[in-house]
Amino acid sequence: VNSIFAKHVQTGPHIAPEPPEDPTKAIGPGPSAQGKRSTFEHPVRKFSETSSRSPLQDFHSTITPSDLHYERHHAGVPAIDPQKYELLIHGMVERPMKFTLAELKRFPAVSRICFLECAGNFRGGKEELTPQEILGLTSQSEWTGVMLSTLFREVGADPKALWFLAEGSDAAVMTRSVPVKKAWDDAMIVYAQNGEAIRPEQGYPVRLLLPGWEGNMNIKWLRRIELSDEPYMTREETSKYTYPVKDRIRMFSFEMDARSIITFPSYPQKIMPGWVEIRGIAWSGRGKIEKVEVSTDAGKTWQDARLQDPVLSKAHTYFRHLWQWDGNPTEILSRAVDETGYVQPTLRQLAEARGTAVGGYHMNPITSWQIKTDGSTLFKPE
Amino acid sequence: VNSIFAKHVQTGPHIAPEPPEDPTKAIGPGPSAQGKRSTFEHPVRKFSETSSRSPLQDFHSTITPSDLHYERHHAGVPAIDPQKYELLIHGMVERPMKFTLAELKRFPAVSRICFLECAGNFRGGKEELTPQEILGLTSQSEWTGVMLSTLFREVGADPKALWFLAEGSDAAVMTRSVPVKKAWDDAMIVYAQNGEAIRPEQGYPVRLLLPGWEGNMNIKWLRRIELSDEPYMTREETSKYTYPVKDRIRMFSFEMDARSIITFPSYPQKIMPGWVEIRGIAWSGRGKIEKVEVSTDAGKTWQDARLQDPVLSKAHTYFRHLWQWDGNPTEILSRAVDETGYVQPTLRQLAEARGTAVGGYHMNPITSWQIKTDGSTLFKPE
Amino acid sequence: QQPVPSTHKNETGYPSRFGFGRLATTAEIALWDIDVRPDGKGLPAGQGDVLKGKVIYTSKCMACHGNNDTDLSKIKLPGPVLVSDTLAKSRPKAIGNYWPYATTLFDYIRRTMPYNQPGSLTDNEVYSITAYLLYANKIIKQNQLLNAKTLPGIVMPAKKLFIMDDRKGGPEVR
Amino acid sequence: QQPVPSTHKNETGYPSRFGFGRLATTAEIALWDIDVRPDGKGLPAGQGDVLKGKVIYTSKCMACHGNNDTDLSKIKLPGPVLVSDTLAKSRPKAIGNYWPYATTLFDYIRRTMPYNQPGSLTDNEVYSITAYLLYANKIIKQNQLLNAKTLPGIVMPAKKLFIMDDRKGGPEVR
Ligand code: HEC
Ligand code: HEC
Ligand SMILES: [Ca+2]
Ligand SMILES: [Ca+2]
Ligand SMILES: [Ca+2]
Ligand SMILES: [Ca+2]
Ligand SMILES: [Ca+2]
Ligand SMILES: [Ca+2]
Ligand SMILES: [Co+2]
Ligand SMILES: [Co+2]
Repeated sequence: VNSIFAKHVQTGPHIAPEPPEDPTKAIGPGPSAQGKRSTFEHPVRKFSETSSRSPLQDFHSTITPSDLHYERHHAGVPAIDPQKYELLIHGMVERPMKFTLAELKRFPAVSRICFLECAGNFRGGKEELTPQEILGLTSQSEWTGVMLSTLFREVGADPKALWFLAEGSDAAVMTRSVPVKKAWDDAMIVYAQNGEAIRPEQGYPVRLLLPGWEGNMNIKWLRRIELSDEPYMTREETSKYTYPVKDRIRMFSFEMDARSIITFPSYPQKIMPGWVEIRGIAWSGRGKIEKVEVSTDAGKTWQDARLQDPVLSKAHTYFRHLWQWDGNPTEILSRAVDETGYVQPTLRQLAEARGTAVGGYHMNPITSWQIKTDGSTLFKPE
Repeated sequence: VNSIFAKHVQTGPHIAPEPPEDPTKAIGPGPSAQGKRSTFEHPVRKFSETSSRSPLQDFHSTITPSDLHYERHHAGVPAIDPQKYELLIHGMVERPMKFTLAELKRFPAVSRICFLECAGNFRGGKEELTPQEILGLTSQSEWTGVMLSTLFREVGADPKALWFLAEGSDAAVMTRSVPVKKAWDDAMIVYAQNGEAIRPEQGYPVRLLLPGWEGNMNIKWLRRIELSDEPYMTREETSKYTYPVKDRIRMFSFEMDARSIITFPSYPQKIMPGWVEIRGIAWSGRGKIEKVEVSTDAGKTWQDARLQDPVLSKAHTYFRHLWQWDGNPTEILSRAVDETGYVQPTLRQLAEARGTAVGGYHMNPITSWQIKTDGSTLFKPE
Repeated sequence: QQPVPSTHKNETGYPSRFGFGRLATTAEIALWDIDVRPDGKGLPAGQGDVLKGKVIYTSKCMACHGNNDTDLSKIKLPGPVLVSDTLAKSRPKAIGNYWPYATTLFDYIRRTMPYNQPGSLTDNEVYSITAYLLYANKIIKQNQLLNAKTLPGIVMPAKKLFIMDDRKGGPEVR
Repeated sequence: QQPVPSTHKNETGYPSRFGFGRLATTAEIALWDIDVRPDGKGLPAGQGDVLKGKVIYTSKCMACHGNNDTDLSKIKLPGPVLVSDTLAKSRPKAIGNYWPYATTLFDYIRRTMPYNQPGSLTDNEVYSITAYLLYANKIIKQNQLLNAKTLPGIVMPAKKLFIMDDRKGGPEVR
């Protein structure tokens, strides 16, 4: 681990006790109330004061261990007593209502595996970057809760309501405006993550889940929903999460565009000549990944990667592609295609479409890794 | 938590710091390297000296958090240095070979969500039992590794080999005989669980995964596989994991028969009159769950429950059934039907088929909960 | 992307009401209903002016956000620059050149600033600070009073730049 | 359930060999290849007898497993009863009435007993303890020597009870 972060690692010192020469000759410790990682394994988020990134290069499949889920907070993680928690739904409704956590759990429940991703996810600029550093502001969980549509029926949502405001109970009192249509489509009020209570960093005890939509809108520590006939133009949807498109500023980009990243091989890993399985993840906020193409000759030719079943809508999809490396330097790339027919663009295509001031949010360019003669891998900044 | 176990809980004292009256008025702690559960949540395994049970009643979906995966050890959890780890494959092969962990990871990888279950899973006998106590020796993970068939091709498995011995490197040097056919079907050598390295209690760094087959055969801390023309008749497959069927003892029951359990409402939960969503899990070692039927009138009539998508083969499948409780005492039951047409039997059916000495292993009877007038729930022992 | 009314049919097989939860009281709603919309809905009574705002800003905000005299080439502020079209060398997305609605400023400051004491300002203080920041960004005159009537009428310079995303998926890269 | 030979075609699209891993040496295999099959394959050289076995059993095993005189109604043993058809009140699944193969006894004791010192016994000690336990369970005579030749020939009383599971899924409950 990077030493600047290792200082803060909460799992204790990384000195593993020397295991016995022959483990068959020594009885080990028995069962316990909660398991712990092997002392040889130290997956960690890389964190700053406002966010932390999932170690994508350490993952072998698509469910992110809850304690490694990426974070983006605007005023830290609030402590909320689940016994005192209430969700208020009001505004353009027949009956403004409050629901306790226990009441939310009584409604019919639904589980869904989907990704979350910060709309600002993407960092480049130098060669020595890991997948975690480039694209670590995305993670995936199995979420459980109640469909927002169920609650909207319970309060008698006014058919003339077009938007709703979702508000958190953190010290940022985070707010975003969401089209009501998303509630009838697939929005959820979730209280469980990977089978158990949502983790504090992901919104304990209750968050909004908008499958496929930018992370910031999935309001954590949700305390209030107000139905409205127009959007609220909150700071996050005007001053933030908007971006230049030619001579204009585009706002309300909800869906996360299809993208992918190769997580193996990646910096600072090294490969050997012979068979190499190229591995990575692809996802789209608009539905299922249709295919992932991989190029091992710097983009000249592309082959379809194998997708890991089941391929789920709005979900990280693991891809793998077998490649025989001849030992010559090259570049490897992946590009995602989603079920709407959208093909992950190059940075150049994005710049052509949006202008030279391109950047900031909703950037999903194809990323490329350079393979050196000695098998070492470096990110290729554009 | 039960006080006898609370003593051993490794997550520290259960005294949550009093959260602020209004969390919007106090900045919280920032991002971190690894997250922790809310101080208000304490899911724990119930453990004895040889096993621990997953808290099924606490789960809202089907991926078991890795630190709550059930355990069954015969000589504790060995400490194994992943750098020194090697897997030996020999016997009826062209080339006896050894593979390091790094080498195993170079082979094409596959991920699969499936359950594990101890063949001895089922405990009854009194009314005050939780789902964890009755059936907690099962859990589910997303596993990643290499298909055993890939390794069998690498070593040149002899087509005349009918069985293989799998051996662990714990102090029990645990061994089981497995038909080679399972290797060509779907057996895997796995090194990852829920995205990250397998937990020590589940076999770190490498275990055998035999989807749908009894837990004990999925040898943990796997160090050796020997291909053979006949089974080894190890202690676990003769003295253990065998059971009386009329005047005989049945051995080599590999598949876990289809079963289900209602986890809500269950002891010691209480319900209120009105709408109640009955929830639970169903699974079969022989393939997909075809349907789950729920009865709310002590077995007189049955309705199909809703199954949570995606329904995966040999996987815990969440079911939910909406019920309007009128406040009268009754019994609620669930029964699983798998894709082979097998219908989860009653204890009586099992006893009729197998004789009165029935018990021990591979017991999958329908379980029933009594709902009392005050809404309290008690297990119904047969 | 422009939302359309949804006359949603209940095709879930669920009852339309479960009877869980309870009616919220007017007082409970008022306590939490702090949002302000561009049309002024949600703005409280009270008012503020530029000069009062400058005093409050200097004591409660400047330490983190600087002022016109802050030399950004020398120090790194804990918060974003709020008066951008002056000394700022780069062109940060700030109130004067990027914020499309003045009501957003009131809403945001009231709900979460000052960062270290969120929710501590009175409504009049928020009106005054908003007035000062709009003035410092050359959007209003020094003598303009801000209240529930005047604030929604202010047209921000960046307003005309904003467009709704109208992409719908499909092959086009835009 | 009776396994059949599998002439498996490679339909994965993978090459049949990747070239990862290395050949294992004979010494490496010998070190780990400790299993014993019912036909005696895997049994080591050496031998043992009942009397030596009784001595070792008394010092290394009895504390956890008891003997014929252990009154199970008074104490709870740390390990299962190994001589079952005597004082045991219940009918535990034990060597005399439940184990189908004598080789399993040798294999199991050698790999993991005594519980607190797994893998510490010599092959001759294991032969002797196995002899003693078979004798104590009235399966062999006191003067029977055990070695790689004689052990596989012993027919256990429970052998005839065992059947392979032949269920194949489908509606039948068996
Ligand atoms: C202790 C430091 C601190 C103090 C004091 C402080 N702020 Fe902030 N302010 C911040 C930080 C940090 C942010 C960025 C928060 C985020 O992005 O979530 C911020 C953001 C803002 C923004 C949004 C800027 C943008 O471009 O999006 C405004 C407006 C603002 N503050 C106004 C104020 C006002 C008015 C005060 C005083 C009443 C104040 N702040 C006091 C630290 C501070
Ligand atoms: C410190 C306690 C202890 C000692 C000493 C000990 N055992 Fe055990 N033995 C056990 C336990 C506990 C088990 C059950 C292990 C399991 O189920 O995984 C066991 C299981 C067995 C079994 C299998 C019994 C069955 O019914 O499946 C045999 C055979 C056995 N031991 C033989 C021996 C012999 C021979 C020795 C001495 C050389 C010995 N044991 C010493 C604790 C002990
Ligand atoms: Ca975000
Ligand atoms: Ca088991
Ligand atoms: Ca409002
Ligand atoms: Ca209006
Ligand atoms: Ca052998
Ligand atoms: Ca033979
Ligand atoms: Co570390
Ligand atoms: Co507890």
